[in-house]
Amino acid sequence: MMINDKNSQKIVDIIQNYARKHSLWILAYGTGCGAIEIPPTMTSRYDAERLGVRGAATPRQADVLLITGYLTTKTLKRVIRVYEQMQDPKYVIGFGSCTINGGMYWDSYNTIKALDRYLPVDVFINGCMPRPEAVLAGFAKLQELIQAGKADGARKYKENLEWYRANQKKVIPNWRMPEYNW
Amino acid sequence: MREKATTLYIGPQHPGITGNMMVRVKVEGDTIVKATTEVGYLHRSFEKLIEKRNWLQSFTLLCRFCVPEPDPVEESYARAVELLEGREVPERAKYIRVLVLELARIASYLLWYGGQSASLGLYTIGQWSVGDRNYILDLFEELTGGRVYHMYIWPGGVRRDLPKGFENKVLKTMDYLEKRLDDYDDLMFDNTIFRKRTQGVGIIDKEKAVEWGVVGPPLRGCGIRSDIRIDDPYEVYNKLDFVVPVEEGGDIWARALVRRQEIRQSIRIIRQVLDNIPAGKYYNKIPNPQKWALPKGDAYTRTEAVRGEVGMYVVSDGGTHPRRAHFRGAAYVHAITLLENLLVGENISDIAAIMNSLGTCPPEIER
Amino acid sequence: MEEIKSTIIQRIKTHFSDATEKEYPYNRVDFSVKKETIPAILFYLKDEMGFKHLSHISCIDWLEENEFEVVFIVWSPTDKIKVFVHTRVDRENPVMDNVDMIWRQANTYEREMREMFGIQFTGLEAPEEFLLEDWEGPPPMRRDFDTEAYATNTYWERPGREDAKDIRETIEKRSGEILPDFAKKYTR
Amino acid sequence: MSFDLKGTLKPLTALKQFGKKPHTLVDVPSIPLEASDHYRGFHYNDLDECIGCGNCSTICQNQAIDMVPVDGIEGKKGDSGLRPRVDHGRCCWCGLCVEVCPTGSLSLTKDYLYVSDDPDTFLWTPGVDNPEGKERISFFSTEETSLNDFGRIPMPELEGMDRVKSFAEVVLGYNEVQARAEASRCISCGLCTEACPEHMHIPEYINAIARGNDADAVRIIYDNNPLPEMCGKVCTRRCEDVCAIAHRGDPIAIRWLKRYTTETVKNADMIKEVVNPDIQEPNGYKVGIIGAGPSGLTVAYYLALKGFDCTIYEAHAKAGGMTMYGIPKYRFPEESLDKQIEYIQKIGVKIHFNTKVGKDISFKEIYSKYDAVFIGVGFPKPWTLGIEGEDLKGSIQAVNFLYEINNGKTVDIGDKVIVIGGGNVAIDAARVSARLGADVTILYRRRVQDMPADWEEIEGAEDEGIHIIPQAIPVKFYPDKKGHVKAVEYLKADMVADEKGGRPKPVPVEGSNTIIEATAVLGAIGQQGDYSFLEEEFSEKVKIERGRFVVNEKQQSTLDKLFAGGDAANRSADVISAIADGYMAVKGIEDLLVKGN
Amino acid sequence: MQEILQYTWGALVSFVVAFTVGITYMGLNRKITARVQNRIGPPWYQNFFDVLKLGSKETSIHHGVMQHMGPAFIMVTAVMSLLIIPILNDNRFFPNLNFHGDLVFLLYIMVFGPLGMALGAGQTGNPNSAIGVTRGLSQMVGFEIPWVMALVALMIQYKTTSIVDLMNLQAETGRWLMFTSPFAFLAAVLAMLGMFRYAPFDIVGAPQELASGPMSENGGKYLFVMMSAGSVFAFAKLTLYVDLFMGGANNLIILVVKTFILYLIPMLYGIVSPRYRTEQAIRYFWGWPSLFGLLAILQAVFL
Repeated sequence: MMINDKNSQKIVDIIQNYARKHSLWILAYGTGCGAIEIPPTMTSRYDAERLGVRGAATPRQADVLLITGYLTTKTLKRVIRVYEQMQDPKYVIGFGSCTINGGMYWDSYNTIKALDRYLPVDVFINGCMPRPEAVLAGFAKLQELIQAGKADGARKYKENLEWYRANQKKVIPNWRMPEYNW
Repeated sequence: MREKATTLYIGPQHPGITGNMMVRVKVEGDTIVKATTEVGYLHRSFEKLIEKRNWLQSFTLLCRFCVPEPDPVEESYARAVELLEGREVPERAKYIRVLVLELARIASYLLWYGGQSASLGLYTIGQWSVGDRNYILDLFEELTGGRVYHMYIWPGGVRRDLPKGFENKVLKTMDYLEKRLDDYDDLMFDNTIFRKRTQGVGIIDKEKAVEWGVVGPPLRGCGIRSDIRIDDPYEVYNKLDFVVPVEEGGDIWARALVRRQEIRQSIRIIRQVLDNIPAGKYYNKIPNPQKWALPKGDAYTRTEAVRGEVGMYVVSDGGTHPRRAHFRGAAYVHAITLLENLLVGENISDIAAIMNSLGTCPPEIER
Repeated sequence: MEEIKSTIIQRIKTHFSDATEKEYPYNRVDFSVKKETIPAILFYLKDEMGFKHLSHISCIDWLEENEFEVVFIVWSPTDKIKVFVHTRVDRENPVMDNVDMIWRQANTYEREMREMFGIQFTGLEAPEEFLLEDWEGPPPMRRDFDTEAYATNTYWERPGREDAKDIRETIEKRSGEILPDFAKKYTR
Repeated sequence: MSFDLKGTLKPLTALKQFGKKPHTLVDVPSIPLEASDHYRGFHYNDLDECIGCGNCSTICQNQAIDMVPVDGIEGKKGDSGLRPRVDHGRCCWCGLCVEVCPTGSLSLTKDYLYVSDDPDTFLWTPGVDNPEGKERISFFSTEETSLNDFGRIPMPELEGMDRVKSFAEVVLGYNEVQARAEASRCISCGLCTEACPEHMHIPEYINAIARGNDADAVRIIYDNNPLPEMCGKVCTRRCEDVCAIAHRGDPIAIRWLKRYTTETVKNADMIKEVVNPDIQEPNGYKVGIIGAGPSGLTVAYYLALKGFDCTIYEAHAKAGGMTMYGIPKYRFPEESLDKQIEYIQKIGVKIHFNTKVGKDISFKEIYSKYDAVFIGVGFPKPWTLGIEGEDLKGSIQAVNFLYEINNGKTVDIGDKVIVIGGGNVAIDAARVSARLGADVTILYRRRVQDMPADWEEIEGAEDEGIHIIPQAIPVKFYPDKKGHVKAVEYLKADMVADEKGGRPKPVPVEGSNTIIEATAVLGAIGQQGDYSFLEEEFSEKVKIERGRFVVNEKQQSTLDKLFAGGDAANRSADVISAIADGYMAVKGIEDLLVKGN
Repeated sequence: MQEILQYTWGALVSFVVAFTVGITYMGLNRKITARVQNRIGPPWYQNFFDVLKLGSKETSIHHGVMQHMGPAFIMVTAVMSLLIIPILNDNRFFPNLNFHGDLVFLLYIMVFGPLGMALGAGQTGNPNSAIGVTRGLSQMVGFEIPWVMALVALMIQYKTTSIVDLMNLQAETGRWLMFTSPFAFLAAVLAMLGMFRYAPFDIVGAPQELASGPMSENGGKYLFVMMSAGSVFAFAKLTLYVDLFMGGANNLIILVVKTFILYLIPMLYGIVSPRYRTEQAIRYFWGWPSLFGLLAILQAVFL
């Protein structure tokens, strides 16, 4: 078909990215305390739906995984499972200090410190909590990256699966999970 | 004929769950025969971390105990520390604390409005009430500098005085809210479907309620007038005039009605506080936090939060760091032993509604 | 209130010879008992004296004394009084009686104490794991468990903070101050 | 089959909201919402005001703040040269760092928006990365809200008019509660240690006091200061000048805390018991020390601990040097000095009293007898004014005056005393005179705030009814018939700013001559060294400049075996510098003898 | 030959129209809902982005053949219904496959989709899907009763089983069936609430209860197909209602206006309603709507 043509591919990419950019379905998974600023973001005052952001009930339908703050190892295990269930292209947004360098739980025995070690993160949002404005700015940044074709965390994950897996297994003591089935 | 039982996992990733926890239910048809709560997804071990923080540094952790309504935790800890040390709190600070607590109560109830109605599929209320909650958070932002995490109530008083013109802003917001509450009523409490979904669902036995550890609005929904603000008064609640609403029935509907009235009582309390707030000091300064040691002893303080009794057991070994700060939230009882009991015999459609009506808050359980 | 408090003390002391009390100026009465007495005294408080509401169960690790202290806090909705019941459990062999037949919700507290402190409750029926999953270390709330060391060893930390300097070190380097070893344990 | 008409229709009224204005903030996120006036957003640090004390870093429970060097900021005394850098992967914007910032340089701004795909870009140095933040400050600490304790616990003292009745010690000392409270004010930054010539472990011993661990405090202090009680009473405490708390409040009373600590050990035996020094086996080296002043005692004490055989030659009957004979007893009672000397002697230091080098024993003999020699003879000779009438009767050198008084003798000064000078000696002489019942006036060339004496001393003097006439330059003493001083004439002076940027100079005003009566005049404009005991063969080899021995950083003079310290070698002219010299000389002597370099 | 070409062309055009209008309606739904909820909401064309994005997603879920069949079934149902339902009064542009008895056929084919869905969802092994399907079928049993009653009433009253006949009848008399057979219309409209699965009848996918039910394992292209089919089907259903009760439409603009007015009913009711429980929903349909259906039949038989 004509998609084999390089230029056509480019055009298709632009159209696809444009659609993807304007339709970000976030998975309804409040992994941490950051989840408290998600309702305000999604409701009337800030109304993220303007940007095409909308909740999705299951990982299969979702495009964006919001890691709202710290992750305990127990949740991390579920998050990895959830992330692997999501369909490409998929994006991860790291929310607040905890995902960057441990935040205020830096010395807790049950929380990870740097999220990008275990999952590919496309956008980090600063704050503890990030305000809804910051969350929206995070979405805007993600949209920018998608349009530019730079939000390729999912590809990175596939390519470096071994490395990610090794890191994940290091903090999750008992790895009883099915292999990645994309 | 016994149907084959299926196991359903409600959570941790599930739109119907409040926060990050899991309820494993065994269902026969649509009826739940066994429910098990599984928690630990949010366990950060605050209490371990607090042992490494000094008395003041602990405060930053405390507000994360329960995110929707952090202030009662701060308040009970501050009060426990004051009890241990014998530190006086200025009268003005006590009034400001009540103001903050009641504002937090309203904010939390507004979130509950959204949660309870969304759990039944009525999203419009949530869009309104969570949106309106921002006006309260704006007040908090102005007062404390933070939208969600206030870290405002400190031992010895509050951190900053009321900003100029703050009283008027509060009153204006309260006027606005009162008008909005009527809109909520039209859509939610007058709604026949809402009523059908909530009446007779999730009934708590009045006889057993106290023994089971039911507290707060769920207990008052059983027809028992119990409120720590009255029973074990703290700050200046004994100087304020308000009513503790009680409803009979013990079902979701009764609990919703209790909350509906309480939010109005809170507005009433706030108006009284603003009328009666004395001038003067707002803060009895604590010593240099790095070297601030408390005398040996223990203290237990309780605060009435929207979910019910919030308790803080603080033990000092005479050092600069707490020996132990053990937090007790209402959800610790509500979401585990009570929920497991309540869910048996209910329809799976009602899990989310029942959880919301109990005010389940997983971070409070796991800490 | 003083009257009620003294009645409570009177009644408890006549029934439980090993109870020692401590009074507070506000609505609080403390009793310390042997751990064997715990179920009996709690039953008595709940059924005979109206302390229907179990407010809290807490545990403190007194590492120096090699003991755990378990505290039960009960509340009487009629008398508006809190009663604390303290007991001590040996840290080497922490075994206690289960009390979840008195209050069902005690089950949750006991599960947590079992997991976090390693206290065994005889006859406690509940899954082993409560908050933790696949935890292999010592019970984490024990004071001899160092959470910071564990976190540093287990979880990767973002680099870029190696040049972090304690200001004291900089000043010492510049001033030539040499801190004696014994003073280092008194660092700020 | 009932039908709830109201319940079906009432909810439909919600649809009226369709026509209302939406609550949505349309501009967000392209134009972020302005945060409130007290918002706790990103940090801003005023780099010039910041002193790099690191208190923000200490209070941060998240370890989010590092202290890092910043381009263009050099460290100096009272400024570590480091500035906070915030890890936004840790920070929770609680604002504790702002509340404890002693200078108030750190604040939080209204900015809160930062989004990036690179997690390594979340390290921010406030003030460097956001210089524009100054206009956006929203959360800051005032003296009212700050968590630092700015008020010093007042030191109990005798009442001004009670003091002059006797030579009782004016300062009463902290009791335990006061000391703990005062020690608790310390933020343990350690900036003081650099300012202290001896680099004492100030934060550590203050912390020990705050924790109620006085014995440890004594031990920490004795680690590098063998005369803490002396320092605790008369130290010039440069540490307090740079105290971080002093930027917005009273500095920590470091000197009084040291004094409190040393007072907890009542006598020499107790000191030995508490300090429990680790005395090493004798190593066979012998060291001779000239002068039992602070520097000499320090050298002797630490060398003795290291196993050296130390002998001190002291010209007077008691040890202590200027601290014994120059400082009046109401400031530094003899007992507390004796206690310390006794302890040093217990360690094994031998002191030959009343042995003046050059008279009773020659320097040459000492030099040949010992493996190393330390000179700590101080400045015994006063400077003279060089004006007419100075050699009159009743015109006394303040140093000599104090010596006599401290020796228990009496000096006839009459009832109207004029003291010339503005240093500690002048104030001491004035206050001693007041205690002898005289009406005292101090003449000083410059302004009161220029006086080199401690402000506490000046205040104390004023409390005791001593007049200070600043900007007064004496020009002539008038005699009475018996050749005794009768009056002093002085000129008023104007302060003229120094063009080179130095401190302003007093310039006499012509014709402003004033004459005041006096029964005695005490000159206290400084002292100088007296090295007449050095034989020619040594004085040729040893380099002495401006009356002081030239020494290297280990106090070694131009002669290998000869070390010098105290006033005879440094310009600071205070006890703590002398002790510091002694401490360094110990290292020098040890290096020379044991390590061989 | 010419006829076949024309039919194919017509089918294609009607699909495109149905798809566009259906998607736009859903976008408008979101917009209007947002405005009632005091917010601005997404632009009306938001759902085009969503569909396009879903179509562009890589799909790598394999739960078996039946999962592929599920969405296909729905799509086929939607297209079939669309082809049978006359879009405009005179079938000049949209020659449809209508025939005598198509009303009865429609009744069957509209059930066909959810059945296929059931098969597909069963294959995924997700218990939520299974429960969702059960619920869907139960609810269908609920609303099919008044719906069938309404149609039967029409058939009896006008003695025809052809949609075109009914449309022609209305065109001739100039009187819409919603006025001549009000009970049938009421029953049908109330059944339509269930058909559209908006609140209070969104029990199939109820996120808070079942995490989207049958759709929970379907993302990407599956959802793309389902969403497109849903919008086509929605348009088809609305057109059917317009054809049956509101006299059809002479041109597209009138059709769009009429269908949109009809669409407002489930939409607005959805905004202000919580969700029924399954048995409550069935009880609801077997209550008033069935009574209206019965009345409609009585009217048809006796008047």
